[in-house]
Amino acid sequence: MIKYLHKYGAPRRFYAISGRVLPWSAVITVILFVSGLYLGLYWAPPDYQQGDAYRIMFVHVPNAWMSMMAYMALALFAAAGYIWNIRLADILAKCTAPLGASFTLCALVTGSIWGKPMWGTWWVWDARLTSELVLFFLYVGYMAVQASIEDPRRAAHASAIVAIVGVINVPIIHYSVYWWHTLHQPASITLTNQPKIYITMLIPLIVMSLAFMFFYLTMLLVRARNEILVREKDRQWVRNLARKIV
Amino acid sequence: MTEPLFAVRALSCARGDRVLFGGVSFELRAGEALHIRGPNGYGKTTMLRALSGLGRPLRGDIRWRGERVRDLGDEFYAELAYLGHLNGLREELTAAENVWTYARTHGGADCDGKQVDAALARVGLAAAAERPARHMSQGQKRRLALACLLVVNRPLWLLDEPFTALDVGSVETLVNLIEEHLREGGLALIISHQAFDLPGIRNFDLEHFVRSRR
Amino acid sequence: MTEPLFAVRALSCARGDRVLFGGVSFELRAGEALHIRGPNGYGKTTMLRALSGLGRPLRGDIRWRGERVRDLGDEFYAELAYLGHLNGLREELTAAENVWTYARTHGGADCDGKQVDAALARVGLAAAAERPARHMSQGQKRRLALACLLVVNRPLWLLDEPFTALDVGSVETLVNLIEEHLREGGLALIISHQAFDLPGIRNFDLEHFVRSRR
Amino acid sequence: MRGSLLGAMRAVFIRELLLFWRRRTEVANILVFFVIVTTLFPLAVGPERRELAHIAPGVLWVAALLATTLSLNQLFIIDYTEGSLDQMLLSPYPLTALVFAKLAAHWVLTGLPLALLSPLLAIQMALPDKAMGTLVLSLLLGTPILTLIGAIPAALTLGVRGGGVLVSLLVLPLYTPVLIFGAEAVAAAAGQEFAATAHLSLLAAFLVLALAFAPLACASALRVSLD
Amino acid sequence: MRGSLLGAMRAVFIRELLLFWRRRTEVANILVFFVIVTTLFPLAVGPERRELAHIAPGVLWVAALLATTLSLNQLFIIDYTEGSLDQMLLSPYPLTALVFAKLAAHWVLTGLPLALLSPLLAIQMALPDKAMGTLVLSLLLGTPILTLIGAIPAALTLGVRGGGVLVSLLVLPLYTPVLIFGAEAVAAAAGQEFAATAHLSLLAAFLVLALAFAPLACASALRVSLD
Ligand code: HEM
Ligand SMILES: Nc1ncnc2c1ncn2[C@@H]1O[C@H](COP(=O)(O)OP(=O)(O)OP(=O)(O)O)[C@@H](O)[C@H]1O
Ligand SMILES: Nc1ncnc2c1ncn2[C@@H]1O[C@H](COP(=O)(O)OP(=O)(O)OP(=O)(O)O)[C@@H](O)[C@H]1O
Ligand SMILES: [Mg+2]
Ligand SMILES: [Mg+2]
Repeated sequence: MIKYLHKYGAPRRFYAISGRVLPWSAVITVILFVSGLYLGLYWAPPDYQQGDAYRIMFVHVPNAWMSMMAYMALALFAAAGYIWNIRLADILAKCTAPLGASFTLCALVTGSIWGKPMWGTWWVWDARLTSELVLFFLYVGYMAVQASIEDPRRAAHASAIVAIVGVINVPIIHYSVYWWHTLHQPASITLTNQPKIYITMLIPLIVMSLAFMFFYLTMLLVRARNEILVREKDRQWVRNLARKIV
Repeated sequence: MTEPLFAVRALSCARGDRVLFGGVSFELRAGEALHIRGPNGYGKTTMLRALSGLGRPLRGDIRWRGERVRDLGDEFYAELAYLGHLNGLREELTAAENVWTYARTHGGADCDGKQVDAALARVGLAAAAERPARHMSQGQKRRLALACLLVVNRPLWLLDEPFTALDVGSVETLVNLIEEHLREGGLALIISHQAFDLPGIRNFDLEHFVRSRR
Repeated sequence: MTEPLFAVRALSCARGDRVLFGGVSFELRAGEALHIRGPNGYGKTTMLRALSGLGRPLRGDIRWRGERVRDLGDEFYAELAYLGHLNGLREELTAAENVWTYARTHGGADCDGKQVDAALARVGLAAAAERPARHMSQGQKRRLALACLLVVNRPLWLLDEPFTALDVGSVETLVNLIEEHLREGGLALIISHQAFDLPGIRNFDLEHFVRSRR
Repeated sequence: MRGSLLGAMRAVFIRELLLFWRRRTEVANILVFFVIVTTLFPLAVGPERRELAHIAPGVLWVAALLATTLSLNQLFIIDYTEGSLDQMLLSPYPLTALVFAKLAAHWVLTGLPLALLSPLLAIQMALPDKAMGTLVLSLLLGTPILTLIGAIPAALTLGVRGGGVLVSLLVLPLYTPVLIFGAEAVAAAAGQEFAATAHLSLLAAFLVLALAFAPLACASALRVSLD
Repeated sequence: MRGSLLGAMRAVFIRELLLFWRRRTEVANILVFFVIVTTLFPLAVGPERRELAHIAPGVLWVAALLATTLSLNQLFIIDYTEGSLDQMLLSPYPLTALVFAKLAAHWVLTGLPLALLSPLLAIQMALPDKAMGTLVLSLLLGTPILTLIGAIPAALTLGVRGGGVLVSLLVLPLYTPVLIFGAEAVAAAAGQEFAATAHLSLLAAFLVLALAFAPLACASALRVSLD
């Protein structure tokens, strides 16, 4: 199994395979985005309470979900890279971090934008919002470690430890923030009395979520391919490639 | 002829993304020493750190008593003493305290005050036992670091420019110490730009193995 | 006979509450050099720091062109270049940047890229101009520190163990550099345990002036 | 090798105590930092007693947390730049055990006095007397967690310039749960809305977890940093 | 000597900018530290908006102060341990001028971005919009004072191990007036009890004072430390 991983984990092989996958995933991403946006912005009816403002949900919720999924992916890649010394896993982890951080930032920003009309303020110290913010800090910490160590192997190992420690902590943080909120007197505004989701809203939501998932995949491949070329710039196969293009 | 105790085969090391040297092989038997030479920046320090286990070689096979040192792990550390560019002292501790903590954390549990004093006396610091390291001159600090080697009884010595900052008398003392160590069946790898006079030492010129020189 | 440029009379220095040496006197004329020798811990570094103005002597009179250096202040600094145990580099800056900032902050306003490159080439670091200092070996860093001396044109060189970590070729280069400096009317004070071959250099053994030896 | 693991751990512990004793002003400094931060708050926020009492648990805990974070920067850095850490890695004993001894000494010299000092500051902040016991207990349980978790980033950022701030950056999100439960426990004891025991036992559970995993992670981090 | 003083100051300034650019993550880290400290407070104190808004000026100012203090620890220490400070002292130009250039660069890279970032955090802490301008202005006036004053103890404690905490210890009392006037200015603007201008002009007066004396004191401190 590990041998298998090493074989297909060779950056050069990955570069070839991903080159074939990439156009497909890019096309699927575009199709999903177009149809998701159509369904969300035109097909779904306005909300009886919020009017059209609720439509930001179709961006906000997928981003919030992706922010957490990307962290799981980050930790898995990092652990694989650290334990089995797979270079490709290191690269995937490194490339996942900025994507995950962007999802998190988007969830925070869209949430805030939504929050202003809904709650009359940009920010409340709600459990969910707080843990999302802490998640953002974890991403930033991971990226800061990556950026401040130049030797790629050391950077990968060091940041992997950050990611693994973080993944143990994420559920702890999540529940502690939740408890913090509930054990205290309830805050004046909460997310719990959200409107029931109708099927007409659910379908665009699912399509948009799939769209963001494929967007993640596409961007991951693009970034990883780029990173591979940079790291292997002195290798013969990259030189050949460069010569072919020029 | 006895079995080689320390055997290195086809070792190559890298720094960043640049391969420094490759194909380094040698064997050391009990009582043998190697003087590692080569111009600045060719990778002597990198090699010694890789051999000690502090660094990680790019490729190659390092064996102690026939077993891979990566597999031996802590057991290998119990056989070697390393002196780097840095002295590894704590400035706030006195000379005696520095030597004592080194001994205890490196398995010299029977090390008592008398042994510490003896080691300090060997390097000419007998009078400075109670002086904090921060009040010592460069050469005195270097000697103190050498005293640490004497309290743990290790067959393999890895020394990175041990003569730095030593005065003429101390250089001689150190050469004598190494000679004695070899006579008792020890091994030594010594990086030094300065020539020194140790009968029977082999020279190893890293220059011949260099892959990229910058 | 010309007037002495640098004159030291009855200098004594202390560390903590201990007087290290006393009664040191010497004079240097243009083109002369002094090799300061002495066992570890006798106060060579302390003396050099006192002469440069970094340290403060206990007693004694230090004059440059006949005037007390304490009175000269910054003007004296404009005449000397000092190389200590430490290299005085910033690890994040490249070799060229290190030399350039040194030149600019020390009055070499006309120092441009060409001069920096020339200095680096003199010490054998031409190829490493764009490499950050943190990626250099010990010897390369030492050479970089020497390159800084070359971009400011100073008559008085104070060098504390300049040969540390230098390989055989670089030691020779440095000796040649000092020789050239002297030929051009410069002065040099050199602390070194290692012997080196510089015609006409005077030896100065600090041992004779020691007050307390520990 | 004739030594014993316990002997080596004891030696590390004694070494750290000695070092701290030589730099005893520094230990005092961490306490003084704690005192000053808690003192700044009344200055910055204004002196109304009721309000102060309300924010007291939070401020005391944040101050304790920042003081620990600050002291963590120094944990390995001198050993690293002077090469003692190289030697520690080359010890024949498991690095995890030696790291554990080092952290234990660190806590005894920072977290422990901090916890013992806290009631004095709490009085300043008008915290009700009945919450004092909980305050000390929560800090006794919480500060070792802070030390244990904080040591990991401190080890990771060794070769890195500007590591000090990076440590804070990495550490503070990880401290969130400890901070929440610590401060909540004190607030609960002060207000008696809920019993503080639930929070305290959660802190204890965290402590066990941190004791089990943090020294290991820290040792791995050290090996990575020195590679 | 054919160089010029301004040229030398420019070189020091450029050198610092270069160093910071090489360690740009560190600059970012100081900002993130600022962000995180302000985030810790709501976690520790609780989420009620009214209460948060009340303590917001104090918390923001304390966080800015701590972030500056942390970054000051690094100001001279690397130059010191690597010997560049020796060389700076041996420069033929007045040390005061070179120190001033160094401090200017430091402020441009820490205090300035910190002041500009502060409104974002103020929103989080529910500070009224009308106080935002005063917040930024007070930080623009206040952070250079923090840098200038903080540099003195940073220089004084160079030889002393564990200087980090000692710096904070020496600096915080000096910071007290700055903190009080800064936080009060923002609170005044938020509540419109008093005009903020009085406080702001006091801050400006402090700044002028600090500009006049701090670089000189700092240069003397450096000479003492290296003797
Ligand atoms: C800065 C502000 C906000 C942040 C950081 C934020 C964060 C999040 C996160 C992390 C999730 C995923 C939760 C999970 O699946 O466990 C989520 C879901 C969601 N958010 Fe937000 N949110 C914000 C503001 C808002 C606002 C203002 C609304 C609308 C009133 C809103 C409505 C929702 C809905 C409907 C979901 C999906 C519910 C679910 O999956 O259970 N959010 N948000
Ligand atoms: N941290 C580092 N990152 C990247 N490259 C480095 C690093 N340290 C050293 N190097 C490079 O690795 C090479 C070997 O360095 P090393 O210190 O092993 O040389 P050395 O043979 O010991 O030289 P010296 O005689 O000067 O001590 C050098 O060319 C140097 O440029
Ligand atoms: N910071 C200090 N405080 C007190 N005493 C010191 C300090 N530094 C050095 N000393 C003492 O001053 C004496 C002289 O030290 P110095 O560094 O000048 O010696 P040196 O002749 O340069 O020796 P070396 O050849 O080892 O470099 C030493 O005996 C040392 O113990
Ligand atoms: Mg070397
Ligand atoms: Mg000396």
